[in-house]
Amino acid sequence: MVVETAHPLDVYLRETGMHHIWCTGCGNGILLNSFVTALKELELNLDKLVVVSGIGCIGRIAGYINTDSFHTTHGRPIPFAVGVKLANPELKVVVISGDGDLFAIGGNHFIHAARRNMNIQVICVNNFNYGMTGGQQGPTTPLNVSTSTTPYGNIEHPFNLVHLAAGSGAVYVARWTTLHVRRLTESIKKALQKDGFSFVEVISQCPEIYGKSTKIGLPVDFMNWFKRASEIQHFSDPAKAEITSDRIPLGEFVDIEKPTYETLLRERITQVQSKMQGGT
Amino acid sequence: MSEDQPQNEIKPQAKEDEIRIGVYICHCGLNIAGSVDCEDVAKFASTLPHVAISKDNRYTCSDQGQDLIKKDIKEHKLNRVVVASCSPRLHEPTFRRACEEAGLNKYLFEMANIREHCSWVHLYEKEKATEKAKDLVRAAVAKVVLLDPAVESEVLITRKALVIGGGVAGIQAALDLADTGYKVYLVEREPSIGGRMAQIDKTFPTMDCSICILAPKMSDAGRHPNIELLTNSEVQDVKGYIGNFKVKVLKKPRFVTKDCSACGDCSKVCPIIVPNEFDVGLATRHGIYTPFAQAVPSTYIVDQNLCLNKEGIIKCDKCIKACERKAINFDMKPEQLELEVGTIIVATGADVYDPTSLQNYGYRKFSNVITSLEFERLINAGGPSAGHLFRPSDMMIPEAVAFIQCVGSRSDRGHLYCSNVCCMNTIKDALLIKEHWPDTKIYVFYVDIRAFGKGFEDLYKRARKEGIIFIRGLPAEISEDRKTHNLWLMGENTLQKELYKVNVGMAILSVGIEPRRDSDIIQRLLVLSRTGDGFFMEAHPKLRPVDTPTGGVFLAGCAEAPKDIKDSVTQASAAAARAGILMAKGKVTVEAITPRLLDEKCKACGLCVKVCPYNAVVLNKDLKRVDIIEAACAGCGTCGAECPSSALYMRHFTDEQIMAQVDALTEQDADKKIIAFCCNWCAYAGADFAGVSRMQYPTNVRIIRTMCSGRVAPKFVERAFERGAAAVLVAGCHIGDCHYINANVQTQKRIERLWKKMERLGLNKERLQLLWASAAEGERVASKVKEMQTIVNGVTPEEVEKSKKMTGKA
Amino acid sequence: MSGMKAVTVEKKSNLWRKPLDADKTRQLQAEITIIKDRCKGCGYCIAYCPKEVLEESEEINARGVHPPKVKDINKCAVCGYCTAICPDLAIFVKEKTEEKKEAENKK
Amino acid sequence: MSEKNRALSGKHFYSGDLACAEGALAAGCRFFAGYPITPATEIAERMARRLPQVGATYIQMEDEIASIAAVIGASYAGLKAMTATSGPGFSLMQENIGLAVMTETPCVIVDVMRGGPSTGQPTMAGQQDVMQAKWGSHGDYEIIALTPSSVQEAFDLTVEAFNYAETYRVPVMVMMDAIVGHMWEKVIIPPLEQIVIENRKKPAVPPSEYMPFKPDKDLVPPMAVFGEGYRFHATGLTHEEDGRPRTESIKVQQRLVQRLCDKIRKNSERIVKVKPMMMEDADVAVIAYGIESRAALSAVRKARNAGIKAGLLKLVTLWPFPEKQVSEIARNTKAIIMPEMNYGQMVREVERAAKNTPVIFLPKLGEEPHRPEEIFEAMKVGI
Repeated sequence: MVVETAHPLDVYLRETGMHHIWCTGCGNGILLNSFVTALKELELNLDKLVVVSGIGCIGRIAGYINTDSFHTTHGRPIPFAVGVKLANPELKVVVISGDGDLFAIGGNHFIHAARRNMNIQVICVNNFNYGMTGGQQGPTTPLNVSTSTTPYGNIEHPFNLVHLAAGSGAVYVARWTTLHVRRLTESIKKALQKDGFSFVEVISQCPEIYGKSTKIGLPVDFMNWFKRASEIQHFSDPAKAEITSDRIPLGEFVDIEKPTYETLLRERITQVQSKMQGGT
Repeated sequence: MSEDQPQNEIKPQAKEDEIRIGVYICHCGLNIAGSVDCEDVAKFASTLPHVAISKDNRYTCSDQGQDLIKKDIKEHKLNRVVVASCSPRLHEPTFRRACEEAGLNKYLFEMANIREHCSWVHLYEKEKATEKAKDLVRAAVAKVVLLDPAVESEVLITRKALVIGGGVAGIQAALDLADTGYKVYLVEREPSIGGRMAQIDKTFPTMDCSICILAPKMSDAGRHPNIELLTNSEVQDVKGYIGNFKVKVLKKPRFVTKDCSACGDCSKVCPIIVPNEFDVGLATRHGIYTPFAQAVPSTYIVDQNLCLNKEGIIKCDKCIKACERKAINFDMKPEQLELEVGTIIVATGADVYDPTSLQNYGYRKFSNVITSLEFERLINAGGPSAGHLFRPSDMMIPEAVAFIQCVGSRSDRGHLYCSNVCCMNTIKDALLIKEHWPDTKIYVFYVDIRAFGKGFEDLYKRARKEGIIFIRGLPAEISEDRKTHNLWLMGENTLQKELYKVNVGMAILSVGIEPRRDSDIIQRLLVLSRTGDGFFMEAHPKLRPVDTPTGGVFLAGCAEAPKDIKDSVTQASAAAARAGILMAKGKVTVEAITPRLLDEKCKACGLCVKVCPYNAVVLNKDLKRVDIIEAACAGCGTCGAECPSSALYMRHFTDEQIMAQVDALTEQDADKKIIAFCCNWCAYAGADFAGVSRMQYPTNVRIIRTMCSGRVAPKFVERAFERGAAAVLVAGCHIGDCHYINANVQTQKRIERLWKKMERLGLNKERLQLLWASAAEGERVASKVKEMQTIVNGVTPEEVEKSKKMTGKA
Repeated sequence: MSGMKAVTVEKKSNLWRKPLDADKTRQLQAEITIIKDRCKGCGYCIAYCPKEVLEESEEINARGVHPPKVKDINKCAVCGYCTAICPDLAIFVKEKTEEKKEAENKK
Repeated sequence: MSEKNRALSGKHFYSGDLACAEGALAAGCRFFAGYPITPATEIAERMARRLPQVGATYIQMEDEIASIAAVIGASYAGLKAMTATSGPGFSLMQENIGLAVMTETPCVIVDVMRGGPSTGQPTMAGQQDVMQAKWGSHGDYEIIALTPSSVQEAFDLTVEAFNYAETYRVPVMVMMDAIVGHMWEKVIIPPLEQIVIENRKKPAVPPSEYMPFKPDKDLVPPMAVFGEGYRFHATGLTHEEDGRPRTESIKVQQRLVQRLCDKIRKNSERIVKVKPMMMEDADVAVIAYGIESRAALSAVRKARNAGIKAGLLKLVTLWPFPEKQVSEIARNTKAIIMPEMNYGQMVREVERAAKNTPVIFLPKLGEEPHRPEEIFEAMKVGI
């Protein structure tokens, strides 16, 4: 058996991660690359990091990264992560999942975790459709796009995720495409260092499924679309950040400070306990 | 702008019931009285309509003379005054003041120039001169009747200045203004201020280190609370007028924020390596860099064209990672700044002549042929060779070097003018070599050595004493020894009258200075004019050397002409002073010779808008008329001349007034006369100069003064012919020298149209002459009149009759 | 300085001379590693290399695609974008260590 | 201080819900995630007040799905965690209960049973979720379900539930009918040191050798906790002992599912709890659980007074089902009476175990439990 050359980032991956299941040119791989690069550059203590994922192609990522990790049921990575974080505030808890998992079946959990300003990081890989089940319409599928479940064209208005996140109370919101991988890595680093609910949307390509149904074409054509349509404008109005075929607004949209659920909870607990001490 | 119109002004003048004119004929000692019978003229004047009193006295400009006028105004209730004496260019202000002191509006005064234009040029024809004097007085009286009182309007000046160009001139101008207390925007296209002077090693004649004396000034400019430094920025648009300019500046992103500590760590890791412009390509720099050690601002900059990070995609993040202060930001976007300033100083500097085209010198062909600018970097201790005079081919210090003067200057191969600094620069450079490597053999090949400035000659003498060999006669050709890469210079020593063939290790081409290749942009934005050489033109070569024809805009440094550091700095301070005066006043008064719109007549055809050199007339579509921006208007009157429906009332030079002058001058034996329209700045002044120089010419010419030849409407010329004038002369500044930028171009067009018309009507078009004469060209005026005399003689009564019906028949 | 090749200085229109320090400037020597059998052949590294260092190779890897190969290593600026954009962590670029350079120069 | 507060040792007058909450605290529960629902709300309310006092976390989630998910998360982060709900919420939890089973997550789910189906009778009692407790989620699995019949049991069995969960790495349900939940009685909370507490097995090997789903002889794998450096992966997918997903392997699926079931079945001896009363010489037996067992007991006494040899088998664990105990009783009695507050659920298990012994089923829907007379009448028939 030939020993494969090691990639400098291999140490951050489980063996499965080095040979992931994702298709040729899938943006998930770039996000994986970007995420572990961020871990490397931040020199985070991997023993204190938990990666939680949901269902879908990207759901596999938890299994690929060499940290404590949990692959939950469809739509539930966020409440699971909330449990982990509240149980052990020392841990950094990152949710990495897809647009369908986080915003269709899991939408309710997302907005409430953001509202509570749970101190977790959520990374959403948005590929505009359900890839693993064969390219069905999802909460981010653009109008009129035909998918296997919208054969006559999508008649649903898609979510503008950064707007949703900002509106729900996230303290850090950023959006990048996989082409902007270096900026993505920087945003992930920022999110990881941020206290409170941070959200990073990764506009990602699904060449095998979405690429074919939309006739965008080869992986590189996807990248060219990102390049053509991208508009970097930091702290612009998230409400105006809808994605269209010729405009993908990118950048940081929100970066604010706000006490986290965890902090307030600990405050209450100490108050309660000191009161009791006084009382007893 | 109609709101500027003073309310107390009646327009057009509602005539008082009784006009009472006082006429004063001055003897000017014998200057006038010598060849004009002044009493006779005075007597004649008294017969003219509305003349209340008419007097002659020895010196009307004397205090007694002025007191007399004031006394008369009060006692005789004069409401108009005419003085017949010297040129209005000399004493009009004097007499206007006198009138004002007596409570008469100064615009109700008129002069008849019976000295420069009469007595002095007709010394030996007293009778005819007297007749001419009478005519001129009659014309003056005719005009004065129609004059309107006027109040000069005022324009407020924004107390902020824009300096374009951050070379030593720009820096100096900015510092002077800032120290005076004015806010200054200093706009520089390059990443750092400093300009050419920062590149130079030593300065002549004092031989002190250029950057050492410049750097403190640069940082002063950088630190000055009143100076806003806008580097890496370009002026994109200028709107407005004196005191009220609105300037758009594009501030291009540096991609490095103010947090930069200029540590240079980013540069070290940058994979992009290119030749450094500052070192004229003799050294390298990185894609993220600072142009030179003393740069201001010291903040580094990313070379947008070469950096790997384009279209917002960060591909290379080496510098970002290397920067501890997180000062690198690829999200910076270009900024459009809108500045409001009252004055502008143009200090855009100059380019250096590129000798590549002079193939006989082999620049770019032979590596050891370098330019004087390359030499400056080589000899500079901070330069790529750390001050060692390495020759490019082998990095050896040459035993013999040659300087070749006037490369690109004083020659049809390049520029005709002298670049002013090269001689001294070469002498300085030669001495520098001697200083470090005394045994070096140094030749200087020259045409003339021009060591005119303070301390220059001494330096030149020193150079000769040091054994530098000066040979008159530029080499015809330079050839290279393939093996040694030494150079052979061949040419003729024009003093010894013998051929020379000199062998040197390195040849330095003393290249000239040329106008910025993109001067036209600034020229267009600020409506400036340029000389034939292409440098910006001053308002007056002697008396307003740093002003431009555009009010509120001034010149400094090599933008105006090649000059050395000292002159640049001097001129910069002068420009700053001129701008400072305006801003200190806080307002300017505009001579009441600007047009007023007769709305009812205006058809909003827009012809005037097209011809106005100052964009001071703008079409107002809503109100179906044009608006006149008084402050931008210089009063040339070409708009009035263009207006087909006489809707523009050119104050103090109205159609009626000029017509009245024409009529008056053609009242008697018109068929013998030449009616001349002369522009105030060149032709009229030229005629004055002819007078001062006592040039004699025929007496039958009658000169009418307009501010610009562009004011001369075809109908004035036609009126003259209708009145039976034998010939008409229209005279103005040379094309390109127009005091009103290019108004005289319109003159030319109008005259050509008239010529065509005359041809159509079968008139001898020679009877209408067009003359370009500068203030210094009295001779041209005189000889023109002589030349026209023969034409006048040739004009037959029939022709005169024919031309009397000139109008209408078109 | 043996074996030190002149750094590639990009031309600037009016500046024609070879800078005097061109040979002394610290030069980057890149070392690109391609883990062929990880490559799924998306072509990002080839298409988006700012210096066009890579091209598709002839050979077919375990996954049945043509992995990239180095076209001109001297062009490489070691910006590492190929490393960052690769979805399969199949390529990475490093700056050659001084030791490695020495070793090569000895040969 | 928080430790001292954990068990409010002494005599109290509590409702079942309160006792349940106190039991959880005494057992070392440090995390509660829930969502208000009648008749379980009082548990949440008690936890919201009590957990902060012991320095632990109460959070009200956006729904029951989130609640159970958070509980699983908290458990993986090392805390004893629980949620409490009623039928509708219990239904919502089923998918993640499956996840808890698959990922072998120690956790406690209290279902205070009301009348269903659907929204049904929020304020009325029922025993209609007892089958759902076992079969509610998809796939083959085993869980543990306990059912209290008194406020004291509400306390004791909740403690027990945590101990089972920790011991067997399995979700444990406390199936408490609304009557017990809302009923107020005396409860004695023993001194903390007298309360038996079980904790999950920690791995004995270093992280490099740790296999998160490799069982010991008792078929239960030691459990590492997030943040301890074991860096392991857990997934709802069929997985290897090292946690790696293996969705295509028959062998792995068989081995995994069998073990998940067997770790309960093979340990049922130790898990199952029943309370026989007056069974020694009984001809007729009443089998009941929860509040029904109390009606049954008075019925049995009534029968004895009437000379009928009756006895009661009270079920404490519903799941695993006390098969052995029931069939033994069946062998020694003529008839078995089975009252339930549903339309026939646990009775099916009883019948299965009773083999040929007749089982008289007494269903009850929509109101209070059986009156002793009703059961007494049935016994007469049974003889």
